[in-house]
Formats: sequence, C-alpha cells, structure tokens
Amino acid sequence: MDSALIPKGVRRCPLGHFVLFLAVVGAVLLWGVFAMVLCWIKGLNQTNMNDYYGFALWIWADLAVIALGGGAFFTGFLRYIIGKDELKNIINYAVLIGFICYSSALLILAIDIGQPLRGWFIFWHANVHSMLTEVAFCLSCYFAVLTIEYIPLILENRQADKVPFFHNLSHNMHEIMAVFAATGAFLSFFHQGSLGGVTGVLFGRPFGFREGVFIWPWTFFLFTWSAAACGPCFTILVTKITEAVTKKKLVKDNVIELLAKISGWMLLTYFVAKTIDTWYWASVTAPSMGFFLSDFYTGNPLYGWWILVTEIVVCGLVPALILITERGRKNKTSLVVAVVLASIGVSLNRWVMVLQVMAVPVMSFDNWAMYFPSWQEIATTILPVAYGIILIGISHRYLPIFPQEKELNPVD
Amino acid sequence: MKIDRRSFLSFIIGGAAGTALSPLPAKLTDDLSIWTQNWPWTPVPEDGEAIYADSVCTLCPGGCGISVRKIDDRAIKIEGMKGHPVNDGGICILGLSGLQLLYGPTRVKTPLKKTSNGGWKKISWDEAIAEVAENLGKLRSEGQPQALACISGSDQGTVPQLFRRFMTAYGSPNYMCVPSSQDSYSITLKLMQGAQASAGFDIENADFVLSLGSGIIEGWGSPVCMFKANSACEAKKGKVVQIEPRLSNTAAKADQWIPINPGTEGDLALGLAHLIIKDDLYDKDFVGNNTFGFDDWTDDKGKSCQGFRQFVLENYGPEKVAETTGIDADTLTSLAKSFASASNPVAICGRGQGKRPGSIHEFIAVHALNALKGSINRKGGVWAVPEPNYISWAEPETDAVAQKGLQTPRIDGAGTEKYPYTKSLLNRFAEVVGSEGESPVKMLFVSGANPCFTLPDTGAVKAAFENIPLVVSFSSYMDETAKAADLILPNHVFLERYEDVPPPAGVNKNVIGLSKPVVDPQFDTKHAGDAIISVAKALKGSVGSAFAWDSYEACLQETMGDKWDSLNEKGFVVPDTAPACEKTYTTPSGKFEFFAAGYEQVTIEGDEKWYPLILMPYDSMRLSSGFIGNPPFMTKTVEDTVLKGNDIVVEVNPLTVRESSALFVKDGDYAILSTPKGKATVRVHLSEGIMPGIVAMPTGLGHTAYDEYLAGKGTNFNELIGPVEDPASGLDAAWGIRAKLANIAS
Amino acid sequence: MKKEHEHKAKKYGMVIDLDKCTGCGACMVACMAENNVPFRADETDKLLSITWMRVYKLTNAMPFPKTEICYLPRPCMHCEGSHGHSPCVSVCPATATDYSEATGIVSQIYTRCFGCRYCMAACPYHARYFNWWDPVWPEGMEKYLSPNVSPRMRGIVEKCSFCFHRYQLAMEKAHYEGRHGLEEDEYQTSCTQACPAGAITFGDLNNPHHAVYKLKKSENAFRLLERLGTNPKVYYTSSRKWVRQAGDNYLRDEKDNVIDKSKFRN
Amino acid sequence: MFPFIFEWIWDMSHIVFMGGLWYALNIIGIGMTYCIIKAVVDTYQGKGGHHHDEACECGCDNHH
Repeated sequence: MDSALIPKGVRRCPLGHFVLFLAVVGAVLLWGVFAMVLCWIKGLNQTNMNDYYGFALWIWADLAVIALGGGAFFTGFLRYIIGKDELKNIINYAVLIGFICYSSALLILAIDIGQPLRGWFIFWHANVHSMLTEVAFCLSCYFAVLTIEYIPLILENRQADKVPFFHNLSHNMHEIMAVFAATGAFLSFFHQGSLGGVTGVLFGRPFGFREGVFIWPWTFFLFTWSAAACGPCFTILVTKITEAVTKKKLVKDNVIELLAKISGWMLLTYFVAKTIDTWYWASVTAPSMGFFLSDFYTGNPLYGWWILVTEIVVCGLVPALILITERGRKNKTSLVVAVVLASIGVSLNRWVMVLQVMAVPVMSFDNWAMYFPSWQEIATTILPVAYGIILIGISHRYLPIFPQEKELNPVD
Repeated sequence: MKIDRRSFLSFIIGGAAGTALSPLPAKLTDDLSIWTQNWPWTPVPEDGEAIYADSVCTLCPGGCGISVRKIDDRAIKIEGMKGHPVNDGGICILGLSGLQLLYGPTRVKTPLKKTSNGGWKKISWDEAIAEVAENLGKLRSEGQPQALACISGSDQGTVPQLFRRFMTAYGSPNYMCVPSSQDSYSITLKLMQGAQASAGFDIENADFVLSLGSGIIEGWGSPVCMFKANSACEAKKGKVVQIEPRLSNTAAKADQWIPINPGTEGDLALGLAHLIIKDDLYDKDFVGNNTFGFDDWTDDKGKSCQGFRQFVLENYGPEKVAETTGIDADTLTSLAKSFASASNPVAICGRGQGKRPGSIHEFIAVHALNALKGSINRKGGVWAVPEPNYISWAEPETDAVAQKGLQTPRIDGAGTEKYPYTKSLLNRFAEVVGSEGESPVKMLFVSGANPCFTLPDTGAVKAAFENIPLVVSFSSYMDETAKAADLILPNHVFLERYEDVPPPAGVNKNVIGLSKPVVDPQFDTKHAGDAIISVAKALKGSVGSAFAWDSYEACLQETMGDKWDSLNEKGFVVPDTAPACEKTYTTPSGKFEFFAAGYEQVTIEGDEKWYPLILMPYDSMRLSSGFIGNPPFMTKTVEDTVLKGNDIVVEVNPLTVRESSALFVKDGDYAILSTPKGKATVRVHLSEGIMPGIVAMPTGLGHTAYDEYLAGKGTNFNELIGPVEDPASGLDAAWGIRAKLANIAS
Repeated sequence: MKKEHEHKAKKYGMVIDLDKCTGCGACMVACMAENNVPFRADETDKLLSITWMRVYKLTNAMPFPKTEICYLPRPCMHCEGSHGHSPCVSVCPATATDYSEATGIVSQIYTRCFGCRYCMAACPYHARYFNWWDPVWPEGMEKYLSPNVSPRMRGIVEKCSFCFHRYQLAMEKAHYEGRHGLEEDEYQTSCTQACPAGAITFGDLNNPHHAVYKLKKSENAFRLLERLGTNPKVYYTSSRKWVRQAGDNYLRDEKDNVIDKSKFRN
Repeated sequence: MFPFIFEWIWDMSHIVFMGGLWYALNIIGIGMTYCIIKAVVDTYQGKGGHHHDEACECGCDNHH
C-alpha cells in the first residue's frame, strides 16, 4: 500500500507488520506523553526530585543522550573535515541518531525546567558566564544543524524528490553540507564541553569541581573527548541492532571497522586523560577542599568504589583495548561487547557527574542523599527512546538512509 | 480560482510561514511568560498604609509585649515589642506564628450547638446565651448548683476571675484550674516561707544555675524572658548545670550536663545539701538568722525533733546518693563545691516547660538547697512574688441556693484537710466524673484550656466528658475539648480582644500587661468575659446582680482604675510596690522552715518486669504542648527526628536497643511502644543524647482536632501516661511511666 | 569618620553566636512570616521543605554521656566568592540571581527564574529552595501576607534575601528624610530582630562602627566551607573547637593539628 | 542576547560569547538562505523536474 513511498530496489516488511510495530512502540510513547503532560500541568512535584536533587534522572538523560548522539558530529567531522570518505555510508544514520538524541534532549529540558513557558529567558536574558547558557545556545544551534543535515534525507524520499524544488533544495544543501558540518562540529565541541563544564565549574561541590584552563574546567575537554569516543560506538551499536532487527546487512564491515578503530583510539586516549584527571583530582583538588577520595565513595548504600572502577576500567579501558586490536573489532561479538561497554561507560560517567555530585554531602554535618526516580520521571525518560525507535523505523522504511543497502541486499 | 490539493497545501504552508514570521508568535511567547509571572492562583497581597499596633501576647503565661505590623486593617506580622520589660524586642516561635491562629482555618466562627448526630449547628449568640442560661436555671431550680463545674486555663486575671465569680454567685465550689509546676512552687513557698506567692527566678543575676530538669530555654517560665536571662547569665560568665537524663536543648547549652536517674532529683538536692553542710559551706548568716529547723529542735510538747542538718548528714551521704542518682561521688562533690562557692547560686526544678506539677518533696528539697546558700528573696535567687492584687471586686451576694451549693465539698478534694494548700486537683477530674453512671458534674464550662488534650490519661478524660450532660466550651478554636463539647461560645482570639495580663510566670518581674485588640473580630465571636456576663445577666437574680458591669471592657476599665490610662497607652504598667520584698516569713516560726522528714521518691506507674524501660516526655519550643495547638509554621520547623510524616519519633539510646532481647531496630524503624495506659506505633531515633533505658517522647503532638496541618500527626504523650498523686499535695507528680518497646511483628 | 563609610560599598553580613543559639527555631518562623514563605500539610521531608533559614542540629558524635549538641542557623550565605563570583550567581543561565556590588546581597528575581535549578546544584549550603508546589494558603490565611515580598509561583527557586525589602524601605525612608546612609539599627533582618537569645548580629561588615565588624574578627569566628572559596558573609562564633571544626572539611592529619583558618581565607 | 536587553554589557565575555554565537547563527542562516534561493532559481530554470530515480542528471550524489 505504501510501496510508492519506499525507496526503489529495497525490500521492506509488510505494512501491517510495520503498523503493529508502530502501535506497540506508540503505546509506550503515549505513556511517556501522559507523564509529560502531568509534569507540565501539575508541576515538578510529580517527580521524586527534591532540594538536594535539583538535577536528577532527566539531566542525566540529557547528558547521556547528547554524549551518545555525539556520533553525529564526530562522524561528520571525520567525513567532512578530515576527509574519511568511507564514512559517507554511515553518516546518514549517524545524523539521524544525532537528530533523535538532540531533539530528545531538548524535549527533556522542556519538561525539566520549572517554568517551561519562560524557557526562552535562557536566550533572551542570557548570562554568558553560565555553562548552561553555553549549552543552551550551542545545543539549539547544533540541533538546527542536525535538522539541516536531516532535511535532505527526507527530501530524498521517492515522492518528495519528484518535486523539483525539493530535489533542488536537497541537492544544494548537499553541495554546502561541509560548511554546515564544520559549523556543527565547532558547536559540538563547545556544547559537549560545556555540558562537562556544568558540573566542573561547581566549586561548591568538591566531587564535581575540577580545575582547568582559562574558563574551562578539565571536565569540559573530557566530555567532548568521551562524546567523540563513545558517540560513534553508539552509532555502531544502533546500526548493529538495526541490522539484527531488519535481518539485513546495511553497512559494510570496513566502514564499521574504520569507525570502531578511530573510536578505540579515542577511547584509549580518553582513558589515559580521565585517569590523569581522576588522579590529580583525588590527590590535589579534593584534598585542598578537605576531602579524601574515600569520602566520596564510602558511607552510603550505592556509590562505592565499584562505580569508579566500572566507569574507567570496565567501560573505558576494556572496550578501548578491544577496539584498537584488529581481531577485537573484526569479531562481531567482541565488537558489540565493546560498543555496548563504551555506551554504558559514557552514560555511567554522566550519571556520576550529575547524580553522585548531588548525593555527596558537602557540609560536614550533612548527610548522603539518595534518590529514586518517580514513574513520571522514568516514563518521560523512556518517551524519547520510543520516539527514537519510531523515527528510525519510519526513516529506515521510507528514506534511503543506508547507501549500501541495495548493493548488500540485492532484490532478485 | 479552483482550489486543488497543491494550492491548498501552498496556502497552508504559506500561511504558517507568514504567521511564524509575523510578530504574533513573539507576542504570544511574551504574553505567556508574563502570565506565568501573574498566575491568578498565586495571591498578590494588597498594599496599603503600614502601621504598628502594640499589645501583649497571651498565648502562654509569658506576658511578652508584641508589636503587630499592619497593612490597613490586616495584621501581617507579629514582632517583639522593643523596650517591654519582659521580652525587650525578643519573641518566641509561637508568638511569631500568632497570625496563623488569628486567620487560621480551625477557628470557631460562630456559636455552635452539637446536633444529635454529632454534627454542628450554627446558632446565634442570643440563642447560645439563652440555651446556657436555661440549663443553668434548671440545675439551680433542682437545687444542684454544685453540679456545675468550670475548668479554667489559669487562675489569674480578670477573665478567670469572672468565671470564678460566676461560680461563686451561682453556688458551685467546683472551679478548677489547669495545674502546672507553679502550683507546686506555690505550695512549697507556703510551707517553707508561709507566703501566698508564686515563685520568680532571677536567672539573669545568678552566677550559678543548678537546673534539675527545668528547660530554661525550652519554654520554662516566661520563655523569652528566660532566654534573655540565660544569655545574660552566660555573658557574665555565670555557670549553668543541667541535671536530667536527656540531652535537651537546655542541657546542650548548659556549661555542664549531668545525666541523672529520673525521679531522683530530690535525692540529689539533699545529697548536695549533705556535702555543703558537711564542709561548712552554707550561708551561716542566713541559716542562722532566718531559718528554723536546721538544727535539732524541741517542740511545744517538749519532744525533741531532728533538724535538717542531722537529717541530711545521716541519710544522704554521697555514696548512697551516687547510687540512687547514678551520678558518681566525685561529680557530686565538685557540683556541691561549685554551687556553694558561687556568690549567687540558684537551684530550680519543674521539668521541661514546667507544665506538669511534681513531687512537693522534690520542690522542698531543691528549695532547701537555695536556703542553704541564702538565695531567697535576693538578687540572683528565688523570689516569693505575691499574687497580683489589682482585682479587688466586692464579694458577690449569694442567695440561699448558692450558699447551700457552696457548702458542698469540692468534687476534686482540693483544699481539704489532706491537701490544705492545694487549690484544685484537675488530675482527679476523670476519676471523679467517671465514664459511666451518674456524673456529679451535670454541666461544665471550659475556658482557656484544652483538658481533652493536655490532661494525663486523655482517654479517660474524654470518656468523662462524654459522661457530662452539657459541656460548654469558650474556645476560639475547634480543639479536642471544643469537639467534645455540646455548645461552643467562641471567644475572640488574643489579637481581637482586651485582656489584662498578670505578671508572667517564673519571673521576678512585677509587670501587668494589657492585651488590646489589634484587628476587628474576624468572625461572629464574643469575648469570653462578655459571654459570662451575658449568661449571668440572663440568669437574673443574685447571679445577675453580681455582674453589674455593662460589658467586659467596662469591667476591665473599672478594675484597673487609675492604671487604665497608662496601660492603654504603654501596654504595661510596673506597679510601684517593689516585688515581694517581704523578707518576713509568715510561717508558724516566723522564719524560713526546713523540713527534716519525708522526701519520698514518686513511684511511677507500671511493673518493671513487663515494662523494662521508662517513658518520659520532653518539651520543645517548636511544639506548643499546652492549650494552643501548634500553628503550621511551628510544625514546619519540627525536625524529622521528632516527627516523620505522621509518625512520632521517640529517642532511644543505641545501648537500649543493643541490650534488649525484644527490640531489633535501626534508626528510623517502626516499633510498638506500650505502657500500662496505652499503646502507640512509633519510629525510633537512636540518639547518644539520652540515658540508656529511657524512651523520650515529644509532647504537643497527636492532636485529633484542628486542621490538616496538625491533626493526626504523631501521638499524644498524655494518652500513654496517667496521673500519679503526690502524697503531699494531691497534684500529679508523674514524671514518666514504665514502658516497653517491641518490634512491630512481635 | 562617618562620612567616609557612607559612600563606600556596603557588605552586609551576619555573625551568629552559636554559644547563644538555643535552637528554638524563632528565626525560622520570623523568616517565614516576614517573607510569605508557604507551608504544606506535611513538611517532615526536609528536602522538600522551604526554609530560607534552617537550623541544623550538629553533634560531636561522642557516645553517651559525652554527647554534645550545637544548633547552627543557616541563612543564605550571600557568598562573595572572589569578586562577586558566588557559586550560584555565576551559573544562573538567565541572570535571575545577582550579586549586588552595592550591598553584597545575592538577590533572586522570581519573575526571571525559569526553574532550571542549576543554582541549587551549585550551592553547597542547600540555601536554595525550589517551589515544587503552587503556594497555597488555607482560606482566610492569605490575609497575613505581606505586600513587601511577593509570594513565589510554582516552578522557581527562592532563598533568603537578607530581608532586602527592609533595606529598600529603610533606604526610601532615609532618602525621604534627606539622608544618604543608614544607621545600623535601621536595617536589620527579621531573624536578627526576632532571636530571643540575641544570637544573631547583622550589619555592614565593611563598617568599623557596626558590631559585626568586630565580632567577625573574634578568634572563635569561622565560616562554613571556607576552603571551597565561596567567601560567605555569614560568620559563626563558637567557643567549642569541635563546632568550629564542623564548619569545614578537614583531612585526618589536618584535624589533629591546630587549624590555621587564615590559610583558607581569601 | 541582544545589546538592547538591559543585562547586556559590552565586555569581553559578551563579545566573545555572543560573537561566537552570532557567527554560527549567521553561517546557518546565510547557508540555508543560499540553498533555498538557489533552489527556487534552479526550479524556475527547469532543473530537477525529472521523474526517474536512478541517476540524477545534474550529476549529484544525492543517493549515496
């Protein structure tokens, strides 16, 4: 029925199956929308946040999806600026994932703020000294760039492309895509960094505070670095999942392996940098404020040493070592293990840099504060996942996302 | 033009783009944000002229001057009155919350009559007065005026005195007041000094304060005055030693906290007396010239009697006292030395806020300690402050019915041979009235008191109230007693009415204050003084003629006489007569008398075998535990180690849990607390600031009346304890009750 | 002498004598009553309870009977940081909180704040509170609301303002009377005024004639978390060493030695 | 965000930050305007009006 919309030369599942799939995921989406509306109408008392946890699950989700969506800017950077041409075969998908991640982040922010109708004050009355201002500006600008990168893809739909104006627009946008990609990369380096800066500048929070260079704390660079390292891993992971679900090979191994190799080295260097940062913080920064490292990892039911080891070694060093070795990235299982670990690692890092910062007592007579999100928070955090799955489903069905699909899956 | 799909789409897209580029979205966005800044459901307080109105707070007997900030006719903030002799600008947490009582949702807005199904019916004031008068008339015509009883929050001031006068004119002796440690002190002063006086403590000028459980900064006496005195005493490097089993705020602020086995405070006082006498450290001048009974003496019949000196030397040696009190002998010795070597030491007692009377023996022992150092009626000591005498009304004429009624014995047995000095024994009320059968009380007035919350064994008190055919409450609020009443004749709250404020409790300051209306009455309420005058007038006859005043205000003005003008202007007067300078003693010997016998400890209720722990109440400034229910602001400040959700939290030493075989709890866990009087589910807070074996429970929680900001929060301590009669005074001397803590499941 | 200080920038601050503080809570209620702070039926979850002034209970963690308690009232510290770079002001993305160079007061603009709560994350003192609920007063009780402080709407952050409206009113009065400066007693916070124990002293830390000027120099004076560089304007004094030590975090070896506070002061 | 809003100060941080922002915004804005205008012009010149999908006559690699 919808065959006119499906790109030529590829096979898609029957419409009925597709609608059923949409309905199932859509139900989850609606649950999230319901929770979101509750938060908007009744206010943030619907959450389990409190005055100690002003930042909680949502801010973590924001930071995590932006880090995971980092594949878009870094792949774009590699493709358009560095000139890794093979990556054109995965850039579309990276852009789509990035688009989903960033739009989700903006949506979550719109729920998270107490006065959504005043949200635009962050631009209008901008305080240029605030990391959050930098985040908001770069995030929305980069989201515009991602939209610009996604539009030509939509216009390449078989029916849309028939309209001459759309065809020409898409063509022209492709022509100067490098300019957009460069701007996007520039913006991304900053906002990924400023997200790191959000916590890093908090000199009232010894667990999060880091020294740095000029106005930027070390976390600024670490966040950009880790997003560049782990974002592509997430792109690879989603590609692998898509391949598994559609039961088709969509991207050639050499493309994936190239991206995996670059990620591996990024991750390894990140591991080194993060280790140095942690060591310096533990031995110089924190003690100067009167804290031992053990003050941050003991005396509470959740945040133990395990979290430090898991984040840096298990989800940092291990995937890095897998990805830099040829055997590691050529083996399908170890590749998937590595990208999964890397994605968990970066998410865990963001969790630590948001939630654990709030949990650690600063005043000597204060206590550890623990937190578990309310169902409304969980639902609104799952909402973007459902939305992402739907958008990927539709995009994959109707748009030529994977240039190599036809070649890899010839229709007889 | 034919509209096809393409042109339609173009129209829509073009329109959308045009709208987006127009100023409309920007304008809407701006308007929406402005709307969020002026949400109609967020109140915007009206502005107006700001003025201050001075008055006196009557929420507790403290008698603090207040300045109420007003915007037009709205009172918006209560502040302490600068220059007032009691509080000089300071103010307590309850006084600050006063406006929540004035404008609060629990006020009784009109006279109410209970309907047969337990609901309330609004009635007019005329109907209410007529109804009360009719019932009173009936009782009187049956020749039973003594079946009317009255519970008043206090004995002093014109309003309580009007009620008392009414009782006399009507013919009932059963006028009862809510007791406090001041009653015990009064009896002590009567016994030892022969004075008809209340005790005032000059903490400010003392250089050593030995407090046997008195919460100097927990609301004991006149709270703000005591706070200031305590600060002044400390500023002058005076020492405060707090003796009690729990690390209260007073203990925390004191220079030294000495935990003591509860109930042995009297022994400690006598033990210290022993050490002071043994080392010859007492004030020989004072003891020699002004006291009687220190040395052995011979009575009229020639019988030789043991003196106080010999008595304590024989019976209260440090080893024995150390064992009884749990305070080691060295500490006792150094404590006795410090007390004796101070130039103005004072020993005080009356636990917590002093809301509960206590053992007279304990009070006498403590007062003897003061006498040993001559700290009687002198700077930094205990003063016998004479009861105010500004109310000098002519005795009411009584008719035959009244005379007959007045001759019947008081139902509570106060003032009898057994308890000659006790004015009323409200602790016996529940027992006397009983929960079934015919009640000796057929009609009850309650004014300025909430006995259904504040009296021990509250369950029995409530049952007694059920057993009284007609209860009339004069409460401004729908408190527990008002809820249990049949008729409510709501009084104005303190900010709406005139009232004289007698000298504050526990302070050696002779100040008379005047509480003035700061705002117009908010509802259809009536001054309790006016209400009782109206009732009397409606009864006519001798009762009516005993109340010749047109109104309460006229009565007050007449009573105050020449003081009225300056009272009205300044808000207070300090009578010229110096306070209690009578160094003369009106005892049989004409001297301060020591007692050398008795001194028994009060045995608390409960068998140690079944109830291995001791439950004790503790008072806090942040919880109003008396007649006034906690306003929302105060409840907000209550720590989560006192109240968590609707659960009361009790304090227990971790050792108590470790040594118990029945109790396995972590901090914050639930447990069942049971006493011979009742049971409650509580949460346990493990605290090092309490003696092992003791369970401490905050007072002032567990209201069943009032609003959602107070009702149902925690447990009322009074429901878990019953009164224990003091052998010397009949007053309630219970300082705790035996208790058991057990896990919920067991 | 007087003229000199009139035009110098003021730096309002507090010195709280913890030896005097009794933990009675009057300051908390004085603050709530002055500043139209709302309340709810259940305020026992202290992480959801708006208390601009909060009294903390500190213990020395010694077993019975050596236990000691000290109460510590905590208003907003009005941190100066270095050159007005207070932890919260610098992070607010919408310039809804500001450091006044003229008074040293950290303000909060309720109609500007959009509720991102970054400032709360930045404040180590937990002095900032979020309006999780709409403020609701029981019927009739809104009568006591003061017109000098606007009630806050749901979804924004609020905190202690050192009763800034009182400063404004006092300045207006002074201006009307043709004076330029304020006397010490003309501008006092609600909590200072109410404290029945006289534990709180408020004034211009820059003015040698104000009581706080001398009190802050006491050898028993300390501030909370000085080592973080927040440079707070609320000083505490306590004669007890453990209390002074509780004001900051120390490594074990530091704690055993005599602490030289000046090391951490900027 | 704009110099006419009262918080605006002409200091280094504003110039650097807002400079960067407006630079990025301008690139995006000008780039998109260029694409749209050129697409309109191209359309009027009759380009892109083909109905075959396989190869684009303008030689673009849209589909790769």
